[in-house]
Amino acid sequence: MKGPVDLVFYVLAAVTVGSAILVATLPNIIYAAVALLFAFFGVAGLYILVSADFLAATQVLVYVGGILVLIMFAVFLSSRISSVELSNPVHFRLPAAAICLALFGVLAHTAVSPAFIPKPQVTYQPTTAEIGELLMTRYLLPFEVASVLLLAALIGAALLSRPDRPDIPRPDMEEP
Amino acid sequence: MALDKMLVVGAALFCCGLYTILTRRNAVAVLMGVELVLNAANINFVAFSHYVSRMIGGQIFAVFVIVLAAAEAAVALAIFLRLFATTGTVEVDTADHLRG
Amino acid sequence: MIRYAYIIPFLPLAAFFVNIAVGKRLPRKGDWLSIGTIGAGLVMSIVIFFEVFRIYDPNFRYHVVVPWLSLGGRFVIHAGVLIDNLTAVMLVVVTGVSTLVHIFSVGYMHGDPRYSRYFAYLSVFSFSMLGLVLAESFFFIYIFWELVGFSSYALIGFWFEKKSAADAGKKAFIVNRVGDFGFLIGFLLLFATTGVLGYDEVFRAIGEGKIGGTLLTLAGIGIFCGAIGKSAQFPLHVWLPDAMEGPTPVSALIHAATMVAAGVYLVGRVYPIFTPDAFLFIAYVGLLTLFITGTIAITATDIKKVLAYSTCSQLGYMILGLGVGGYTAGLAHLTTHAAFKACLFLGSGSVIHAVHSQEITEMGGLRKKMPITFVTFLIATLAIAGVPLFSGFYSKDMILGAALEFGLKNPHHMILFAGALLTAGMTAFYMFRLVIRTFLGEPVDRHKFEHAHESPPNMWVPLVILAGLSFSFWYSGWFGDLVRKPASAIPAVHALKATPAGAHAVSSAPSPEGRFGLASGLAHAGTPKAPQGASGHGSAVPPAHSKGGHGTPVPPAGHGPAGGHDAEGVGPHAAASPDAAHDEHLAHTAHTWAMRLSILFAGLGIGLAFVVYLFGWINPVKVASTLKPVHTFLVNKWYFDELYEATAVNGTKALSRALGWFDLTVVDGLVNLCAHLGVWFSYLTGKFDNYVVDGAVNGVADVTIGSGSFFRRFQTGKLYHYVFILAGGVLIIFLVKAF
Amino acid sequence: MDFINSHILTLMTFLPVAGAAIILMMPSGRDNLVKTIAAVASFLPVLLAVQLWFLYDRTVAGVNVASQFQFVEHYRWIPSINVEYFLGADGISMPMIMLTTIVSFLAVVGSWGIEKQIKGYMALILLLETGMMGVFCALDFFLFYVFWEVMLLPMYFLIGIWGGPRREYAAIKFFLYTLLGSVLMLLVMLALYFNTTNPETGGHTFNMLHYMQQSTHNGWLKGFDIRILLFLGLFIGFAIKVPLFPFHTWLPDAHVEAPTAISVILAGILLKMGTYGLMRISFPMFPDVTKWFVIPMAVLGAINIVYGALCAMAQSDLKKLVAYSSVSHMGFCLLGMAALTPAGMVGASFQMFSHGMITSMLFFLVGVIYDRAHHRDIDGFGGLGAVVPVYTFFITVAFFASLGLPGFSGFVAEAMVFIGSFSVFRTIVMISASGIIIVAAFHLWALQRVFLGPLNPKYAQLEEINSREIFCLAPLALMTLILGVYPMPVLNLMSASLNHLVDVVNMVI
Repeated sequence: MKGPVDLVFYVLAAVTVGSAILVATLPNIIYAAVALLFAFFGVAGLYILVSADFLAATQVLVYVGGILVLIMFAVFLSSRISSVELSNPVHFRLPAAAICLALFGVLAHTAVSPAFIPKPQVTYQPTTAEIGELLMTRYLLPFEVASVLLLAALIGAALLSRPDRPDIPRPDMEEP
Repeated sequence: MALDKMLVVGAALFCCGLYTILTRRNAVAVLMGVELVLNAANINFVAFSHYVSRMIGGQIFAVFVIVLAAAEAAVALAIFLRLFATTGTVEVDTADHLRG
Repeated sequence: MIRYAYIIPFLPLAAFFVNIAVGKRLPRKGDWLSIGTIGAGLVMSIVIFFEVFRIYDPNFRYHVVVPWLSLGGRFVIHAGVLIDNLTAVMLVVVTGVSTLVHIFSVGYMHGDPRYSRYFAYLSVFSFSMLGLVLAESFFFIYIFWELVGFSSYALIGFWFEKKSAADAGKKAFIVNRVGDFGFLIGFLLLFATTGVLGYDEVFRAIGEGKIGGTLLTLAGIGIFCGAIGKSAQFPLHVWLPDAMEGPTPVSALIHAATMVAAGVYLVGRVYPIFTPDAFLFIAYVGLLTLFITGTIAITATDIKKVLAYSTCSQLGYMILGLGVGGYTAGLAHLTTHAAFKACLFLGSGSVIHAVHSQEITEMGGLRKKMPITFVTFLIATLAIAGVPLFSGFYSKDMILGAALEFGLKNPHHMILFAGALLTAGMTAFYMFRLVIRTFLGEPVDRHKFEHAHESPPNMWVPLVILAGLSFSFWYSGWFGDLVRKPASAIPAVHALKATPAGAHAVSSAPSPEGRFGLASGLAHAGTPKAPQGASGHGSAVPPAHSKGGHGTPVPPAGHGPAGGHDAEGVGPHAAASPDAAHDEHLAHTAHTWAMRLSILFAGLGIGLAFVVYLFGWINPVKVASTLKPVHTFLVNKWYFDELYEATAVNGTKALSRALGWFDLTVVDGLVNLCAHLGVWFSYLTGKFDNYVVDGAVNGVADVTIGSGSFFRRFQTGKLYHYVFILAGGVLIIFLVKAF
Repeated sequence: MDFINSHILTLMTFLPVAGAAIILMMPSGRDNLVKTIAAVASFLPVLLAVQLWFLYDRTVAGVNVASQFQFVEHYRWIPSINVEYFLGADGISMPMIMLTTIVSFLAVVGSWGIEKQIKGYMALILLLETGMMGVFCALDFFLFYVFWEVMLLPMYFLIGIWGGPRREYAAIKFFLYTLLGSVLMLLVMLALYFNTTNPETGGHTFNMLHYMQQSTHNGWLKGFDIRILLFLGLFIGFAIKVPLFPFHTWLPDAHVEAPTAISVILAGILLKMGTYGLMRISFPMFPDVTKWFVIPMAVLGAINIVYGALCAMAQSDLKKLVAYSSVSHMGFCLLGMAALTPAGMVGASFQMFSHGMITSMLFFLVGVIYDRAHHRDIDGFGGLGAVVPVYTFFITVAFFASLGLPGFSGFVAEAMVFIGSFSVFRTIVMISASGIIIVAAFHLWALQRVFLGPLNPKYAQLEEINSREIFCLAPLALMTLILGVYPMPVLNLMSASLNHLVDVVNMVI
C-alpha cells in the first residue's frame, strides 16, 4: 500500500538516520546535540507510525525534555574554559567506521532475511490505557523496581555533583 | 512500512550510536552515542511488538528503557561533572586509571 | 696273627699322637715310645711273615673288609686289610728298616731341640707307609699315599729354619701332589666305569669287560703317574735330590727304602689292570729314569746327592723290571734295594755325623778312622754294583734277564735292555767312585780327618744288620716262589707280537728250608731251573709252582679271573705246546746272557773307578775339562730344575698373578663401574629433575606471566577500545552463526 | 620338657635374639657381663642342637614331603596373604643348623677381645645368629626371605663399624651385592606366590612344599621357558651368596675388612646359604630346569675351583688368601651338586659342613696373628715356627685340612665330590682335579713364607696363642679330624634326604 504512510515512514527514517549520522560526524558538540534532538523527534515519529502513541509521548517528554537538556547543561558546564576545546576531538575513526559498517551490514542482512513473518496490517488503537493497566497489573514489580532505581539515580547524581565541602567527610574520591 | 524497514532504521541508528561512542573523545558525546543506541533498541522493541507479537509488551519494555536511560544519563553526567571537577577535562582518554 | 695285622699301623699312630702332645715331657723325650711301637710292629710283621711263609702258597690272600662310608646303601666305600705274600714281605721290609732307622736316629738326632717331634713324624710316617701296604682298595691307598707325602714333607722340612729345607719339603709335597693328581684321575676313571674301588672288585670288573682298551690304558697310566710322583720317576724325579735336606736317617728310611718304593709296590699291587701299552709306557719311563739319574750321579759331589740319584736309578730299574713283565724281578729288587740302600744312607749318615760335611771332595782315607762304617759301606756298594754273591746281583740280574727276554721277543724294544746294561756299568762306576773318594786314598782335609771318629754302637749296629741283609742268599729262591706274577685281568688281550714271556721268574732251589748260604747264590746263577709256567698275559693258567716237592699243595686255580682266552696249557706241568717250549728256551738263553753281560759291565765299571780315582792313570779333572759341555750339563742335573722352575713354577705364579690382577681390576672393576654408573645415573636424574620437571613448573609460571602481560596490553583504559572489542565480538558471533 | 621338644627350632632361632635384647638393656659399663650373657645366649642353642641330634630320625627324608619333616612348627602368621610361620628340619638343613650353632658360639667366644662398643657388637652378632638359624629352618618362602634380610642387616653394621680401614666400602659393597640377589629372589617369590594355590585353603600360598608339589606337573608357571627365567633369577641370587665366579668380588673385601669373629661367621655359615638355597629351593622346585642347567653349573663350579685357587696364590694378604680358598672350596660344593648323584650331592653337603669348620679355624688363626702383629702381609712374616710352636701346630692342621689332606673332613668331601661327579662330567672334573695341585701349592707356599725359613727378627718375641683362642680352635680341629677319619655321624644325618633329593631332581619320584 504505497501511499502516504510509506512516504511518511521514509521521511521520518531519513530524518532520524541523517541526524544520527550528523551526531556521529559533527566536530562541534553543540551541533551534535542539536542533531540528536532531531534524531529523537524522528524516532518519536516512527513510534506514532507504529501506533505506539504513549511511547512517542514519553519519548519526546523524557528524551528530548529531560536527557537532551541534561546533555546541553553538561556540555556548557564542562566547557568552562572557552576555548577551542568546544570542538569535539575525534580519534580512532577508521576502525570504528569499519566495525560500524560491518555491523550495519550484518544487522541489515538479518533484518531483511525472511526469518520474520509480519502479521497483517492492524488499524491504529490508542495504547495508553492498555499500557497504564498493564503497568499496574502484570508489570507492577518492574514498575516499582524502576521507581527505586530512579530514586537511587537521583540521590547518586545529586551526591556526585555536589561541590566539595571539606567539613563533611565524604568518601575519598581519589585525585587523578 | 514493513517490519524489515523498521529494523534497518534501528540498525542504522545503532551503528551511528556505536560510531559516536567509538570516535568521540568527549564524554558527553559518548553519552549521546549511548542514547542513540538505546533508541535503536527501542525501535526494535516497538517494531517487533507491533508487527510480530500483537501484544504491547514490547512498548512497555521500551517505556522502562526510556526510564532507565534517563536515570543513566543523570548519573553519567554527574560522574562527568565530578570528572571535570577533578581533572579539568571531560576527555574519555584521560580517565584510564583502571588500565591493566 | 694275620687277623691282627690291622693293628700294626695303629701302634705308630698312637705314638705319634702321644709324642706330638706330650713328647717333650716324656722321659728321653718319647723316643722309646716310637721305637717301641715300630719294634712291636716289626715283631708282628715277622710273625706274620713266617705264618705266610709256612703256608708257602703264591696265591695266599687274606682279605677282610668293613663298610667305612655308606650313603643309605646306595654308595658304599669299604675299609679293610689285604695281606698276601707281597704284603707280608713289604711289612717286614718297612717295619725292619723303620726300626733300624729309629735306633740310628737316637744317636744321630741326639741333642736336637725338637727331638720328640722328630720321632713323632717318624711314627706318623711309619703309620702311613704301613697303612699303604695294607690297603685293599684304590681309595684307601690314595689316602695313605697322600699321608705318606705329608710325612715326607714334615721330615724333609724338619730343620725348617734352613730355607733350603723348607723349600725342599714344599717341593717334595707339590711334586708328589702332581703325581697324585694323575693317580686320582686314574682311579676315578676306573671307578666311573666299574663302579667299585676295591682291588679284587676292580680286577673282576675288568675281567667282565666293563672297561678296556685305551680307557684302561689311560687309567693304568694315570695310576702309574702316582708311582712316578712318589718313586721319583722321570718327569717328577726333581724332588728326591732336594729331599736330602732332611736328616740322613730320614733319607735312609723314606728316600731309600720305603716311601719311594711305594710307587713300585703300587704298580705291583695293581699289576693286572695294566694293558700291554701301559707296560710299554712304564718300561720306557723306567729306562729314562735310570739312564738320566745314572749319568747325573757320576758328577755329583755331595755324598747324599750321589746316593739319592742312585736311588732314582735303582727305582728306574724296578719300574723297568715291572714294565717288561719281570714282576718278581722288580719286586725282588725293591726288597734287596731297601736293605743295601738303607745301609748306604746310614753309612753316609755316620760319615757325615763324624766329619760334619757332606762333600766327598773334603773326605778321603776314612777307612782307618771308621773301619766298621767302611766295611758295611763296601758290602752295600758291592751289592748295589751287582757283584755276584750279593743281593743286588740277584735282583738286578733278574731285571736285566727279563729286559733281554722282552728285547728278544720284541727286537724294536732292545733299547730297554741296552740302556739298562749300560747304566748297570755306570752304577758300579759311580758307587765305587764314592767309596774310593770317601774311604780309600789319602785324606784331603787333614783337619776333618783328625776329628773323624767311629760312630757309637747304636749307630753302627743297624749298619751291620743291614750289611748282613745285602747277601743274596737271603732272597734267592723263596721270594721267586711266593711273589708270583698275577694273571692280567684283561680278558681279551691282543698279545703283542711276543708277549713278555712269563717264564722269567728265575727261581732257583725252591725249598725254603733248602740250602742257604753262599753256594745257592752261585748255584742259581748258573742254571735257571725249569721255567715257571708261562703265565703270559691273559692266561688264566695259574703260575706253575716250581718243581720240587716242598709238599705244600698248590691250589691250581690262579686267583686271576677266569676267561683268559688264549690260555696256554692249563696243566702246571704240561708245557706241551711248542710255543711254551720256545718261550722256555728263550728265557733260558736270555738269563744266561744277561748274567754274563751284567758281570762284565759291573767289572768294567769297578775297574774304571779304580783306574780313575785310586791309581790316577786317568785324571778325572782332565776328562771333565775335555768333555766340558757334557760335564756341566750333568752337574746341572740336565737342567731339569731350571726347566721346571721356568715353565711350571713361574708359569703358575705368573698365571696366578695375572688372574689376581684380572680379578682385582676387571671383575672388581666391573662392580665398581656399576657403582659409578649408579652414581652417574643418579646425578643425571638429579639434573633432569632440576631442569626439566622444575623447568616445566617454572615454565607454567612464566607462561602465565607472559600471557598476563600480553593481555594486559588490551586493558588500555580507553573506553572506546573496550566498546570496539565488544562490537567486534558481537560481529564475530553473528558471522559464525551465519555460516 | 615336651614344650622344648615340640618348639625346639623356634627356641633355637629366637634364643639369641632374646639374649641380644637382654644385652641391650645392660648398663653400658659392664663389658664382662655383656660377654657372659652373649656366651650363654649362644651356648643354649648348642645344647638344643645336641638335643636335636638325638631326637632326629635319620631314616626319614623330607625334601618335598610335608609329612616327613621333623620338629615342624606350623602356625598362621599373616592370614591375609596366607603367610605361615612354618619351621621344619630335614637332612638338608640339619647339618647346617648344627654348624650354625657351633660356629656362632665359637665366634661369640672368639670376639671377647673386642673393646669398641661391645654391647652393640654382641647384640648384632646374636641377631645375626637368629637370622641364620631362621634361614635354615624356614620352610615358608616369605619367612625364608624375612630371615634372609634379617641376616643381612647386622652383617652390614658389623663390617661397617668394627671393620678394618676400608670398612665402609666393603660393607656397602657386601650389602648392595647381596641385596641385588635378594631382590631377584623376591621377584621369583612373588611369581611363585601368584601361580600356586594352596590345596587346603584354595588361596595363594608361600609354602615351599606346595611349590614343590606343583613342580611335578608341567603346566605350572605357564611353560618351561618361564621356569628357566625363575630358576636363573634364583640361581643368580644364590650364586652371589655362594659366591660363584663372576659374583665373588665382594668376598675378599668383606673378609679383609671384617673383624675376625665376623669373617668366621661370614665364611663359616653365610657362604653356605647360597648352596643351601639351591638345594632347598631351586633344585626341588625346578627339577626339569635343574637338569637342563647342570652343565653350566658344573663348569661354574670348576671355574670357581681353579680360578679361586690361582687367585689365592697371587694374594699377599693372608686373609684374602683364605677368602679366595673359600671361593675354591665352594666351587667343589657346586660341582658335587651339579652331578646329581648321591655321592656328589652328599659330598657337596658334607663339603659345606667341613668347609664351615675349616675356614672358621683358618679365620680364627688369621685373627690371632693379626691381633699380635697388626698386619696380615704374608711376606712381612718369616720363620714363626720356632717362636710360636703351638700356634704353628694349629695352623698346620688347618692348612693341611684346607688343602684336602686325607684324615681330615676336607679330603672326604672332595673325594666324594670327585667320585660322584666324575662319571657325569669327565673333562670338567679333570680340570677341577688339577685344582688340588694349585690348592696344595698356595697353601704350602703361604705356610712356608710365614712359618718356615729363617726367623724374622721383628717377631722374635711374638706371644704364644692363649687358652681362649685354643678353646675356640680345639673343637673345630677335633671335629675336622674325627669327621675325616669316620665321617658317618654327619653323613647319616644327610644321606636319606639327599638321596631323596637326587631322585626328586632326576624326576625318578
